Amino acid sequence: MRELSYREALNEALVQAMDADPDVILIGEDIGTYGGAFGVTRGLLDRFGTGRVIDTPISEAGITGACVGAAISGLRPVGDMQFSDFITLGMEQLVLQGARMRTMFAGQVKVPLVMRLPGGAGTGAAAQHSGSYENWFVHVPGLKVVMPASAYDAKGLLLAAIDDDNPVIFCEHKLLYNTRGHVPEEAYREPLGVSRVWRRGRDLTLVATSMMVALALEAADQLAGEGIDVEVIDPRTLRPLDETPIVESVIRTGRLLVVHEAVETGGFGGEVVARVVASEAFDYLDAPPLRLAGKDVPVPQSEVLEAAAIPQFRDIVRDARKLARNEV
Amino acid sequence: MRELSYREALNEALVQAMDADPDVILIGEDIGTYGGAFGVTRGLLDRFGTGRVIDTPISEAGITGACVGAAISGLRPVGDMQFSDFITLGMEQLVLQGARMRTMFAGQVKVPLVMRLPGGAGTGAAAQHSGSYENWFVHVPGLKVVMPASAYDAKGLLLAAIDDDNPVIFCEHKLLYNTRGHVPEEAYREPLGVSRVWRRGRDLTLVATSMMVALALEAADQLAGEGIDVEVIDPRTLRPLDETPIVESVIRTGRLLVVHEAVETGGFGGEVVARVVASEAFDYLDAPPLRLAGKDVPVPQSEVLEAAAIPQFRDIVRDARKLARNEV
Amino acid sequence: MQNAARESLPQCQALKVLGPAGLKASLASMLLIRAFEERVDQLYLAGRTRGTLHLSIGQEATNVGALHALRAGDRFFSHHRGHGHALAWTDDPRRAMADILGKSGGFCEGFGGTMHMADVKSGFLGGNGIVAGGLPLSTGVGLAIQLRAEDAVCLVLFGDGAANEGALHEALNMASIWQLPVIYICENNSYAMSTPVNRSINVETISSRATAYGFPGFTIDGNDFLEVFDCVHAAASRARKGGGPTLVEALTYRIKGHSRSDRQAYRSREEVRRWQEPDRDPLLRLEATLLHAGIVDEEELSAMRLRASDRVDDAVAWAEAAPAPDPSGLLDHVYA
Amino acid sequence: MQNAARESLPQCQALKVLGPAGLKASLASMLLIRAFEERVDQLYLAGRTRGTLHLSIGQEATNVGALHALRAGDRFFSHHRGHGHALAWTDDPRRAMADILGKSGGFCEGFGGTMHMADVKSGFLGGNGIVAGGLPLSTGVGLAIQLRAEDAVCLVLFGDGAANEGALHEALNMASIWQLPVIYICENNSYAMSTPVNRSINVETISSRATAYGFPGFTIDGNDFLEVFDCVHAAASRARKGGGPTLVEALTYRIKGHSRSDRQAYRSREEVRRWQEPDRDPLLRLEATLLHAGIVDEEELSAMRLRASDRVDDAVAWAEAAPAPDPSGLLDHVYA
Ligand SMILES: Cc1ncc(C[n+]2csc(CCOP(=O)(O)OP(=O)(O)O)c2C)c(N)n1
Ligand SMILES: Cc1ncc(C[n+]2csc(CCOP(=O)(O)OP(=O)(O)O)c2C)c(N)n1
Ligand SMILES: [Mg+2]
Ligand SMILES: [Mg+2]
Repeated sequence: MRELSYREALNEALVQAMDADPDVILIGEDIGTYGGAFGVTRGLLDRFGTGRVIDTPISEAGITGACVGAAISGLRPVGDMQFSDFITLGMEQLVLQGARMRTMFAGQVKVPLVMRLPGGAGTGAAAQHSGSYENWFVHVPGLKVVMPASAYDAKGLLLAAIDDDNPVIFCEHKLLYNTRGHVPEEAYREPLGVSRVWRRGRDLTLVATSMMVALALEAADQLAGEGIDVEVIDPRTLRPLDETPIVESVIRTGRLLVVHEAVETGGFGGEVVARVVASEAFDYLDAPPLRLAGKDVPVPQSEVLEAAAIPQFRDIVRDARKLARNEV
Repeated sequence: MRELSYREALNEALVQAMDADPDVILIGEDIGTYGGAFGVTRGLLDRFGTGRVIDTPISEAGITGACVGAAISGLRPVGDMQFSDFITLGMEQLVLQGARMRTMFAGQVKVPLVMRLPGGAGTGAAAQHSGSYENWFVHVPGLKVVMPASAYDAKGLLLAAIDDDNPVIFCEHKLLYNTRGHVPEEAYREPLGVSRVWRRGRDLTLVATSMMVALALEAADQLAGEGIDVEVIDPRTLRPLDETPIVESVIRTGRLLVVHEAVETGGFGGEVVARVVASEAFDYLDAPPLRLAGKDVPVPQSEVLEAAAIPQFRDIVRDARKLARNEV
Repeated sequence: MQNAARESLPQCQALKVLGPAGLKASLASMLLIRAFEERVDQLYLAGRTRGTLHLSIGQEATNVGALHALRAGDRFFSHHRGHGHALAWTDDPRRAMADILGKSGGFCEGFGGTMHMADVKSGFLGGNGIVAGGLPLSTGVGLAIQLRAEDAVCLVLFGDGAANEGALHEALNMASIWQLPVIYICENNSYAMSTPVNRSINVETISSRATAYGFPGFTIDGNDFLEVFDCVHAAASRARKGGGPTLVEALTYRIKGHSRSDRQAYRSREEVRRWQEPDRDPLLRLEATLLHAGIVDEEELSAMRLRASDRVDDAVAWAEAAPAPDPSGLLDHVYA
Repeated sequence: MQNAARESLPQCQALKVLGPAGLKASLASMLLIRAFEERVDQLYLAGRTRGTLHLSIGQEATNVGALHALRAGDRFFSHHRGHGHALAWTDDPRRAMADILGKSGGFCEGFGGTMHMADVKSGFLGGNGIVAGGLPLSTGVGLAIQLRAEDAVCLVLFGDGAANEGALHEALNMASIWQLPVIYICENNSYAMSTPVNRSINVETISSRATAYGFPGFTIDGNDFLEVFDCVHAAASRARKGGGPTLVEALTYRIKGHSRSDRQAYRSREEVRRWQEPDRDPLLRLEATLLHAGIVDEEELSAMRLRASDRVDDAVAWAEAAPAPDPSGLLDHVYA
């Protein structure tokens, strides 16, 4: 089985999408010669030229607007925000224009764009280069939000996101770029709006996103050794959220732990918990549904502080164990 | 008892804060001669002059940055975003600078600013002038988020927000400006981080914010006639959230309904539900905790569509009744 | 500002391009806008509109001059004060009125209202509630036109106040380095809400900003239809040939208050009156020019005025008869 | 660029203001920055740093020239490439090194790291991870200085790439209409990451943008300490007298890669080498000038170089001995 890194998988998805459809173009800072801040667009300038791999000035509102404008003109732009944090400069174009235009104009336009947001902490990049903003976008009707946790999903979901006729926020994680996994050569799609059940289990449902999926799976392994059988589900698409497998799982396990890196307060975990407790799973709950998430602090730079701010493997094990043992 | 409108209450708070402290200044578009888009700053230019009531060009990032820069210089700026939606242009300065600077610099600065966001739908202002973004800010450590629902709270909370040494997002609602209520003359403070229990009840806990508080109280009146006794709680400060009264209430009622105008998905309701179910109230829940919120659509302009998008009195009555009668 | 064009009509590009019939159509469009906006103002005062309203009265020469200088296949973005643009482009007062009254059958079916009319198929890419919101969008449209080597341009309209948004800077710079076929029209109507233009910028002209990006900028008499048309037409021709962007600052005046809530404490009635005199009012000026050139006579003019008012009557009747939007379609357009 | 200053030192404001001792201190600061940055580069290569790194090597004349032209009470904002600014202002390599190594005892105690050093009490209002992020902030500081009628200025440094952010436009416009005491220093080091400046702007100079806002802009040799000092000093004097803002574009060059991940495919080694020659390297140029003027001799220079390197050794040893931040303090600074 062929293995690729998450970075290479994304790169291959872009190549295949661009090969197949001349309307797919890339817009962003340093995506040409430099190959993107994280190397995702390496080689694309040589292959597709400056007409389709468009290096921009440092103008994030301009980049976002260029993507929206190109999208309503029939192109399928893939924007590169370099770091997720910089979308704070493009929120107006993304949210007030890109996400709303179709409704405001009663369906006269489609806005098929993908905005790639390399996010997350763990690299010592400090408070302005480590953000996880996915729940802001989950809160915006008109957007879709995708967050792949593996090389396989990175490729399949990116291809599906580019196919989609709506603005899709594509949340990558910096620490995942070097992770490797099986990635088929063909241009397969993983449909948006379908959760992935990574592992079946009877005792506890662990919903995790992005970087937290691998840690959750490791935690599940360790807990299996302690006789605790953990089911791990990755929504992959946060909006629209495929909640059915989560609800079904909680009906079986009676216990829910949601883990994400973004800070807890006001985060996506609240959405998952609220949906589950409002569902038929409510009657099956054996313990309070819990969240484990980033501490409520801007991400610090140094290693010890950063690690203390972000959920770690041992934190997941601890919380899952407690929950499974009714110690909460 | 003296009555003022919510608008007048805010205006009086600004006057009293500015009278008491020369460091309090106002920065925003058309806040001088025009008196602010909603009349909140009327008369302040005449009273305090152009040095303290600073009309700006249409430059929301500039306004936000000016507030942050002034705040770290020892002033206490109160920014006016004219419409909440325009903060999408100032997110970088607000979130990446204003909210994080203190932590990044290990406590070397204080950032005592208030950003007033007139928000909400109901006036036919359409998708770019009707937004409720409070949960974005709830998701940002370093910010506080305040959302007054009455004239009394508008004044007391604004004075407390101006006193606060942190950046405070102050969410006003356009439809509340003309609502009237008792407002004492003295410069009283309502502390941030304290929920208000508007009404006691045994059967159901209704948590509501902003415009929804008045509707919730009306609904409670109506339901009282049907023998359903509703407790109505307004968090007033969404971050930090004073959850204790909510948890205690749910322990008594066993039922929770959270109502807000912002769209449901990814919204503040999820946070409230997640906190309650993670608390000791979990064991007392007699029914699934529910949310009632804005529909997942950009706010439409015309009356019928807009009304269909935003929770109405009858929706609150319906959902609360169902919940109280175990019909969910 | 004098009516220089009056004497020089024969030299005008407008006459060559539009011909006498076209010029009359442009005047008819301006008359329609004026009549439409005056009616909308009355409807507002009668409590029959909802939400905000920004009227184009006084700016008709820029509205029509800029848009009639385009041709089929071109695109444009309007802004919050966009009724005039919608009418100049679509000549469809019924649909515009339906939008304003929140009815079905308009451009945006009750979703958008006054600020969000759009007729995308025809190239009208919509109004905007966000000051300068169309500027970054036009970069993307310009890019698309360029990448597909289309023989088209994208025009974007914005106000003097919008010129102070960061979006302007980013858009103008990108258009310049990529030589995009975009035409920027700043409708400098002397105020942004209550802020006079000289309190928000510290230079003589907004058009001079173009030079900071390396492309041409012009300040013109925005109440002179012919001057607006010629300037925009020339900019469009240049852009079609790969000559890149142009910034046009059209000096004009907003006769009505900024929006519903405006008490107009920031200006004098006298100032407003001066802009309504025959040497400044854009309608009176184009009428005089066309009369002088023998392209219309007084009788025809009266008929045209009557027709504008009739069409507005019809539009109101039509829109009032139109059904309200059906709330069951609330979620129909959120996703494609 | 030639070493014009070498001959004209006697006329320089720098000599008058700083005196010979001050000039030596400035040279010492530049030597310290160079030695410090070279050591940081080695530490990075040895895997002893974490996160990104942006080195100031080649830009020392601008770093020191701009900041030594300020005085106590003034404030400034640095940016992502800010080690040089931190050292020029605080002369405290220990704390800077502690920040870079993620230790306690630095400016930001393990919270900020390389991009977020700050020493607020002294007027150093911090680095910034966001390109152009300091520009809007400087408006607020300028306002505060003006409202309190303080005898101070605010200086904000940014790169050539930052000049294309909308934030620049809004900040420069607001400073101009309010005549704020703010000095904008664009360190034009020829590239923004991989983007050469002529691919991101379509005009000759970035300083020309100032004219679009109505205040002076200058393009100067940013590798000539004396020219930088004099220009910034004059701008500061003007600002103190209520003369408003100034934009200074200092032409310089980034000798090292943009950051850790840079393969530098966008430029030739030859180009880099040319900027290291004696007629361009900012250290060699100031050394030559001071030697020529008899302000230092070779022996003293050697001692100064040694001292710079010793201080860096000391800083590394000190920072390495410092404790890691205590995670129990994680939430200490979120709220005041
Ligand atoms: C980003 C943003 N800021 C502020 C507003 C509120 N607003 C609407 S129109 C307007 C004035 C616009 O002035 P100008 O650009 O000159 O256009 P005019 O109204 O004069 O036609 C303002 C401040 C807005 N809609 N969007
Ligand atoms: C808003 C924002 N966009 C992009 C980046 C990523 N980035 C960091 S430095 C840099 C280049 C900056 O170029 P310039 O302003 O010329 O400064 P230099 O690095 O050359 O000193 C970029 C693109 C960022 N930090 N912030
Ligand atoms: Mg205007
Ligand atoms: Mg640079």
